[in-house]
Amino acid sequence: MDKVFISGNHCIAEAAIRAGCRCYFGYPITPQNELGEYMAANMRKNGGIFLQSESETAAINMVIGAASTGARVMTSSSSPGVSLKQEGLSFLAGFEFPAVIVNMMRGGPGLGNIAPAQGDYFQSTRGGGHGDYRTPVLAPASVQELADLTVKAFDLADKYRTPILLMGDGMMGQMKEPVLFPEPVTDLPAKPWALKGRGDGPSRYQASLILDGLAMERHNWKLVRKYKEMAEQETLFELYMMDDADFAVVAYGTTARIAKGAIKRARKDGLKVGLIRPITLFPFPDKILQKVAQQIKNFLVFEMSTGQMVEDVRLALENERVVIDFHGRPGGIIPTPIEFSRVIHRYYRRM
Amino acid sequence: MDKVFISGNHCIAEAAIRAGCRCYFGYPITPQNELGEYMAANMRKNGGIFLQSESETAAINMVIGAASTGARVMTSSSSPGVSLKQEGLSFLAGFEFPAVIVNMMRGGPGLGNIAPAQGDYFQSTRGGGHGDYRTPVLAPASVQELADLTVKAFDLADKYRTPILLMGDGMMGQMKEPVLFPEPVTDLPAKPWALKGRGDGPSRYQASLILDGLAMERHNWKLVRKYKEMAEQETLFELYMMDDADFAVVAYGTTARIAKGAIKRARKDGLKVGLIRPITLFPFPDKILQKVAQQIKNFLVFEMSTGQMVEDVRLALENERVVIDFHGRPGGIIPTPIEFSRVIHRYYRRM
Amino acid sequence: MIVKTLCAGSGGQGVMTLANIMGNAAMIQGFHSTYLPSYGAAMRGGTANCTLTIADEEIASPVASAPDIVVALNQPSAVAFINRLVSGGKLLYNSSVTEEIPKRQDIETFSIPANDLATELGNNRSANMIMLGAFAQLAGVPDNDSIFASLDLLMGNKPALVEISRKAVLKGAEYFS
Amino acid sequence: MIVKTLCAGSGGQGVMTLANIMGNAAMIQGFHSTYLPSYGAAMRGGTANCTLTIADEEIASPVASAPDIVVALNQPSAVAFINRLVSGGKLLYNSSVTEEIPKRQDIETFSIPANDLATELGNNRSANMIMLGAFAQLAGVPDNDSIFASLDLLMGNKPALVEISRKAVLKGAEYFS
Amino acid sequence: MELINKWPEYHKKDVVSHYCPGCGHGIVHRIVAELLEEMDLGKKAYLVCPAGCAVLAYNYFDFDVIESAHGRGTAIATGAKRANPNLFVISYQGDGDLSAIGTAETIHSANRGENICVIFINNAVYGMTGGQMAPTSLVGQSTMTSPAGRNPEVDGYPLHITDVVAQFPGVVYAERVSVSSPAGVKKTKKAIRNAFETQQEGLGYSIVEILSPCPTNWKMDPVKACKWIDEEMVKEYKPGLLTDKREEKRKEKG
Amino acid sequence: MELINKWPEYHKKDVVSHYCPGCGHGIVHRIVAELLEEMDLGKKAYLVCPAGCAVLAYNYFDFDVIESAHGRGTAIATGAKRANPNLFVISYQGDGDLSAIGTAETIHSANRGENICVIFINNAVYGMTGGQMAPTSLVGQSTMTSPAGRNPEVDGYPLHITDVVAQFPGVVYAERVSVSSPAGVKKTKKAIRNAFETQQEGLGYSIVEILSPCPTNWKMDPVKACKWIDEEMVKEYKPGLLTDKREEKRKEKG
Amino acid sequence: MSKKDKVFTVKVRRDFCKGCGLCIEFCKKGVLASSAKLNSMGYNPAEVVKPEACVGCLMCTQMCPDLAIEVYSG
Amino acid sequence: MSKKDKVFTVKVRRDFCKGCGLCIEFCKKGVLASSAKLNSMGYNPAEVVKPEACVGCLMCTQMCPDLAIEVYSG
Ligand SMILES: Cc1ncc(C[n+]2csc(CCOP(=O)(O)OP(=O)(O)O)c2C)c(N)n1
Ligand SMILES: Cc1ncc(C[n+]2csc(CCOP(=O)(O)OP(=O)(O)O)c2C)c(N)n1
Ligand code: SF4
Ligand code: SF4
Ligand code: SF4
Ligand code: SF4
Ligand code: SF4
Ligand code: SF4
Ligand SMILES: [Mg+2]
Ligand SMILES: [Mg+2]
Repeated sequence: MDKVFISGNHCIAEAAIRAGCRCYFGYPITPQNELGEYMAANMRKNGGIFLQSESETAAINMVIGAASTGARVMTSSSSPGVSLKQEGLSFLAGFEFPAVIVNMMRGGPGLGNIAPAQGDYFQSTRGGGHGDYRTPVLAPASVQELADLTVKAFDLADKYRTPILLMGDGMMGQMKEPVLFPEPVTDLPAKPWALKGRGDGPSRYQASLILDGLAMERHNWKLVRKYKEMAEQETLFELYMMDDADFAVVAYGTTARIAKGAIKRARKDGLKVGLIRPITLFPFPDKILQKVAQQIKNFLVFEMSTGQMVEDVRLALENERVVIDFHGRPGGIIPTPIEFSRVIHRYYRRM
Repeated sequence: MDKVFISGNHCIAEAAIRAGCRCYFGYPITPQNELGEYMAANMRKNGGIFLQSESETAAINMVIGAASTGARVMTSSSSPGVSLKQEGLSFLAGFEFPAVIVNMMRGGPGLGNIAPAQGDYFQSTRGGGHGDYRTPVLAPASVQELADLTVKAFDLADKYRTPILLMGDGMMGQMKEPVLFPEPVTDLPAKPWALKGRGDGPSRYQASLILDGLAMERHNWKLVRKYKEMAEQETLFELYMMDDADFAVVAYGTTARIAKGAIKRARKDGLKVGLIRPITLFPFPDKILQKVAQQIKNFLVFEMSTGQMVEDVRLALENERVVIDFHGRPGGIIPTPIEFSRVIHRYYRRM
Repeated sequence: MIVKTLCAGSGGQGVMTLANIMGNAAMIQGFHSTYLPSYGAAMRGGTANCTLTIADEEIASPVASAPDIVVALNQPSAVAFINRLVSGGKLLYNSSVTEEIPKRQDIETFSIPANDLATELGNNRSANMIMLGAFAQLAGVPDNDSIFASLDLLMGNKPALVEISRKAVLKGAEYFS
Repeated sequence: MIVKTLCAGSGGQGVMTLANIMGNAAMIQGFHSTYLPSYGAAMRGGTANCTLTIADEEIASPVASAPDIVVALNQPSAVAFINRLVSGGKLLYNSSVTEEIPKRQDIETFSIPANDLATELGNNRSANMIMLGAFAQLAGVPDNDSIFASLDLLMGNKPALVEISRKAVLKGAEYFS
Repeated sequence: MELINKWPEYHKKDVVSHYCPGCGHGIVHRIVAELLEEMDLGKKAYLVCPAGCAVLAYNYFDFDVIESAHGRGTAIATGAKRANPNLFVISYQGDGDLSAIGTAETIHSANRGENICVIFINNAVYGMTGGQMAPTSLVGQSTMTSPAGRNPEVDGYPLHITDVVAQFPGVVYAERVSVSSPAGVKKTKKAIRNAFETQQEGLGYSIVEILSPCPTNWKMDPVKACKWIDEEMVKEYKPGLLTDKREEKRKEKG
Repeated sequence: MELINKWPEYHKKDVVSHYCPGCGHGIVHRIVAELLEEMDLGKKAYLVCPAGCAVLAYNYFDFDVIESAHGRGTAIATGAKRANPNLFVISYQGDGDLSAIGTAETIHSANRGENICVIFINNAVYGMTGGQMAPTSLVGQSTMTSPAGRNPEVDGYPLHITDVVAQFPGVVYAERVSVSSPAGVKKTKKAIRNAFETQQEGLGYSIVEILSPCPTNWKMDPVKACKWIDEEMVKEYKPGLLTDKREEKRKEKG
Repeated sequence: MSKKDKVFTVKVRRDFCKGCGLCIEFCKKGVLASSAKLNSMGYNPAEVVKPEACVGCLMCTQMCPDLAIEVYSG
Repeated sequence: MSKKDKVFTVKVRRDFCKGCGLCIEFCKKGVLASSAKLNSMGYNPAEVVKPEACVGCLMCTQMCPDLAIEVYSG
């Protein structure tokens, strides 16, 4: 297969179909409309299911229904719409159903705007829904990675029986880049737990209601163990120019790209700066930060928010004697590499 | 006024009415049904508004409508219902509308159960809705405090123009205790920003849509400043037996009460244990923890969850050389003072 | 002083009323008191129970995993909760509707034919108040004045009911002592 | 090498198509390329613009706060974006529909009567392809083979359109050089 | 001696339900189980049980069951049926669930003509949460949240949601019945059978609204509760066929 | 020389709207502003504008306006009107907003008979998000999410939500009109006037559904779009009065 | 089925009966009545008081929400 | 109002007109037409081509979504 010059939104849709996604349920919202539109154009003609639901709330519950039967299923939305899915996300986690949920973030709170932002980090990584659960979060930084992580999201969802959030933003969704798509998946994992009618076997049920406190508690700790296992096995990150760095920027998604541009500039000025880019936001790549902190004592977190991931960086480095600075541009402002490099200079000098 | 032996749910309702709450919109859900029922019995006959909405989503939007006109307004729910309000909460924060939202938490995720739990800490303190906002959270630990903090919630909401979360759990809502109610508020603050029809003045509008990125960013930082100011001015906590303590338990709400019982037991055994009880969960009482950490190096966090507030404790103490342990009972299990005191012994010995 | 009591009975027996009156009375007498009903999704209708704690100091947990006293208004309640009693605890049960209770050596048991006494009083429905009178004796708190004040507070609009209840309380106390 | 271009025009002028073909062509030639349309809630219909970046290294930000080149398919676009150009940058505009452009001393301007040339070719609608041909010359990338391959890829199902477009591209390139 | 009322295969035996004495849910459960057996549908049945008193229905039904978030039954049913059309999909819902919080899902699944069956238990009250007013509560009905009786001026009139969806072209079968008498039970079974046939033949959406006693929250004994249905509730909610487009749809399908 | 078409006081002057050329929203805005002036309601008017193309309506209206989360207009309107009955409350909503995500709020505010006016812009498409299928899209209508045309088999039939709510006792006035011709505009104004009167007199809920051109997403020029309404859309959505219970309610109120 | 010459036997599954009384109400033959003795759940279950009157009409089983009645022919 | 003996003057607020053409279509008197020259927003606005034909019927203003037409009597 050749590379394709494709937008992020279309790319996710295409990658999902190649990953064996058979059902898509969604409701329009900018800046991710093209994802649903691609599904509308391509799902049905290949025997798949595309359904524009009456709301995001309905969509996530359709996802629950489809997931319960064992199908690979996706929904997508953007910030306000994802808020409406929080109850459903909590149910998916409670049911332990695999599903992929895409959030192309926009500026908020409220209606906010449709520009790229990273203000939903807390909601995504801490569980915006109720109860003791977390949602693993993948945060790609290029259209190619959108493709790769979409496929990975389906695999992880099935492997760990959990909803997975794929997080981008307006820019990631709209921009086109060359992408090499993986071949369509042919073998999908068996799901013996899926409801397919009892047939000749015993009847089964799927419930997130667990009236007995002790049983509920066991379930909660089981989820925690699952997340711990994912933390061991599935944490992803990228290191960029870190080999000889004495100062580390931490950024994800769109911000990480801009940070790379800034680092290139700063390097030209002789600053030994590198980037740690978390790719999984939950589980957060604590270990690499801790490892880096053995050498490097200065960290600078960039986010398109007022400061959310920075808490995870602080938590990761709580036992290290390091300085953690933060620079945020919330509300849909896309900062420039020049701006970031200036900030790097400022904090670098203070080191 | 004499003391009244009253349940937590009724107490909140009565205190709200005394605080000048004129409108209540809500949807039934255990374990907080009695709150709405009290409102149903008492609002209308005093010219107030009680309306059982068609859903939690509708309720929070009715709250937005009423709040926009300047009325003191409340809604209440429990975990799954609060998840459905997340979009609305984000809007309230964006609009900067005052309102009081009660969450009597239950076990989760999903339908979970209706027993007391503290699994919604992240959702409440980190903003379960989308975008860059936070919701101040009050966490009472007795029925008397439910009354006092309900009144305080309305005052803070108006003062800072923000939604305020009042967080209890099934136990807090169901239990009765003696309460001395404050006198009904008569003077309510003026709200010049409220929409009351333009009259002879210029027209106004209230919008959370801020298409211009720079304006949205300014708005986001404004919210941050507001939260910082609240952190300076409004942080609440209780210290219990801390004077001579060399070991500190940190717990809130129901868990804090149980911790007190445990501490009493441990004290009998000669352990010098005390309790730090955050009353505002956001803003979190960082400073007192940091102050205590000058003397005490061992902290033990109790939660009825798999570990959520413990992150705030770790963040507060990131620069201190202290040991932070955690003991959690999620899923609706109410731990006993005996159990907690055993845990205290265990960690105390290790000290 | 802290007394934790678990009160249980079937839906219509007025067990929650009993505990509520006691909780109020304790408050009136100046004690700390907490009342925690059990509530559940699992069983509609059926039995009801609640925990009442009376103390002269701040009450930590309103839950009683090991109550000092169990007040059982019917047989199923006695059976269900006798094993929850702390060692050395006391079971007060309604012998009018209880045939047999499980044996437990390390507790004291007290029986009172509450329904029969209520019938004697000419009011079948006040068996719970008979139990209340006995229970207050057993617990040592609250005093009768506070209980009567509590009755006035909660049933003040029904003087006849207050009257009957007072009598039943006294009868229960008397039978007990 | 990295070239950031802002392409702008009115809705129907095909400015997005132009940039998309260029982005594809750059990819085909082995460059890194990113294309970022502006999208907005504020103005329905009206003008459209996008940023195209072509580079021989990984592209950090697909945004161009200070583009190297502005390609303006109509006057309002030229007016709106000339000030965004980096100092030393280049403005390529469609002189068929542009009467006057603001003055700026530190940039180079290039005009091309795209609509007129398109009319000469007998196809009014290919003004954007004329611009594309000129733009590729100005940018130095991508090469014609890649552009033609890109046309094949994107319009392959409409051979007539490919033919016309090829001609327009060549005409634009020719006029430019 | 031969047992005439054979135990329905798809109903678990020797479990005592959590329902109150005289609750209509139990009657409807039995009917559903009987029909799945009689129509040989139990092996591929997939029932969505609601947040509501029937939340534990999976403890009684002996075929595959999933539990729904409050009000989302038909969304889950839609997802399941679309993903796996071989399933026989039933959404079992209460009046609060279906006609309050789930209104949008109800209206749109019906309007799309999803090929699912909806069993709608109308007991004019929120049973599970202790007797609050439902959209279906009668005018003047006193509930925990309408202590002075439902007042249409502020609370609105009873909502006839089944009549609403019956008008949609995609709704092939809709009937209102009651389980307040043996005759009602018989009609209920007939109606659910028709609804099941509708899905079985792939004709589209079907809904059966069942007036069902909630003695506990109506504060009546079960016999009185049945009388109240027959004397009061039917005045507002007239039992009867609301639509039957099966013939038409069969013709369309050829 | 005297200006005949006086500038409506409650419409901001010298602002260019963000609407596309020929968009019906602009026509309806003008009518609303005119009526608020003619009926002397502008000073106490409170309009909820939706997430939808009309999201920026506060830039054009010169009276108090609040913006709604997508679909929640009537919930906000309910809250505002109940909290302050002196306000004259209008919920302005698109078809996606009112009949998809906002279905539950629409149905229940109508069923409660809230004393508010709903202006329902039916353009058979999601305008703001770029032309996806709406519940009101016509059978066969090609949109961004029904590229092969709306297929009732899978997408359902067009939803007639105004007809649904018109049946509720609390809905006092409901009419469907169009702004595709001067005659239609005149009728629209009349209908909105009646709706406004309904609230003014405290009679209850009123709704005016307006068939409104969206040339951009229909991919037609504005004149063609108006024709399409008059020739195609009206076949599915027949203009006319759907209910008028004003006299009845006036009598009730005495 | 309800021919008078046939004999029917009715049994109440005592510990599954919640004593709702619906079977008693709807058995027009007076076969069933409420037992004075509580069952294990604490309810007064239905009991058969006029076994010979049963005509096998199944009105009782139709109405029983708890599948607590068995009717046998013979 | 539309009596023929009255005189009406029509003005198009050129820079507020989006050239939708609705006024042109619905003016049955042919008063308006599309201007060949773009306005500041880049649209071809409506312009008055037969001023004398105007009968003041206000069909144009009724249809104009952008309040871009003014009709004067006299
Ligand atoms: C989001 C959410 N809101 C509220 C609830 C609480 N709740 C559970 S069931 C129910 C209503 C039950 O009434 P109905 O649907 O009529 O069923 P019934 O119990 O009467 O059979 C409510 C409000 C919930 N579980 N989830
Ligand atoms: C929760 C949420 N979901 C989705 C959106 C995106 N959205 C904004 S407007 C709209 C639909 C607009 O269509 P309609 O209501 O018909 O109004 P129109 O633009 O056609 O006037 C959508 C889906 C949103 N803002 N919020
Ligand atoms: S509360 Fe009502 S609906 Fe629920 S189980 Fe009891 S009788 Fe049945
Ligand atoms: S997209 Fe349609 S509805 Fe929206 S402004 Fe343009 S024409 Fe109007
Ligand atoms: S089968 Fe008929 S006659 Fe026999 S007990 Fe039952 S209801 Fe009575
Ligand atoms: S109907 Fe069933 S549960 Fe009710 S009394 Fe008769 S046997 Fe018992
Ligand atoms: S007022 Fe009538 S005649 Fe005059 S321009 Fe307008 S539409 Fe034409
Ligand atoms: S109707 Fe208005 S906007 Fe449209 S062409 Fe005429 S004047 Fe211009
Ligand atoms: Mg119900
Ligand atoms: Mg629309």
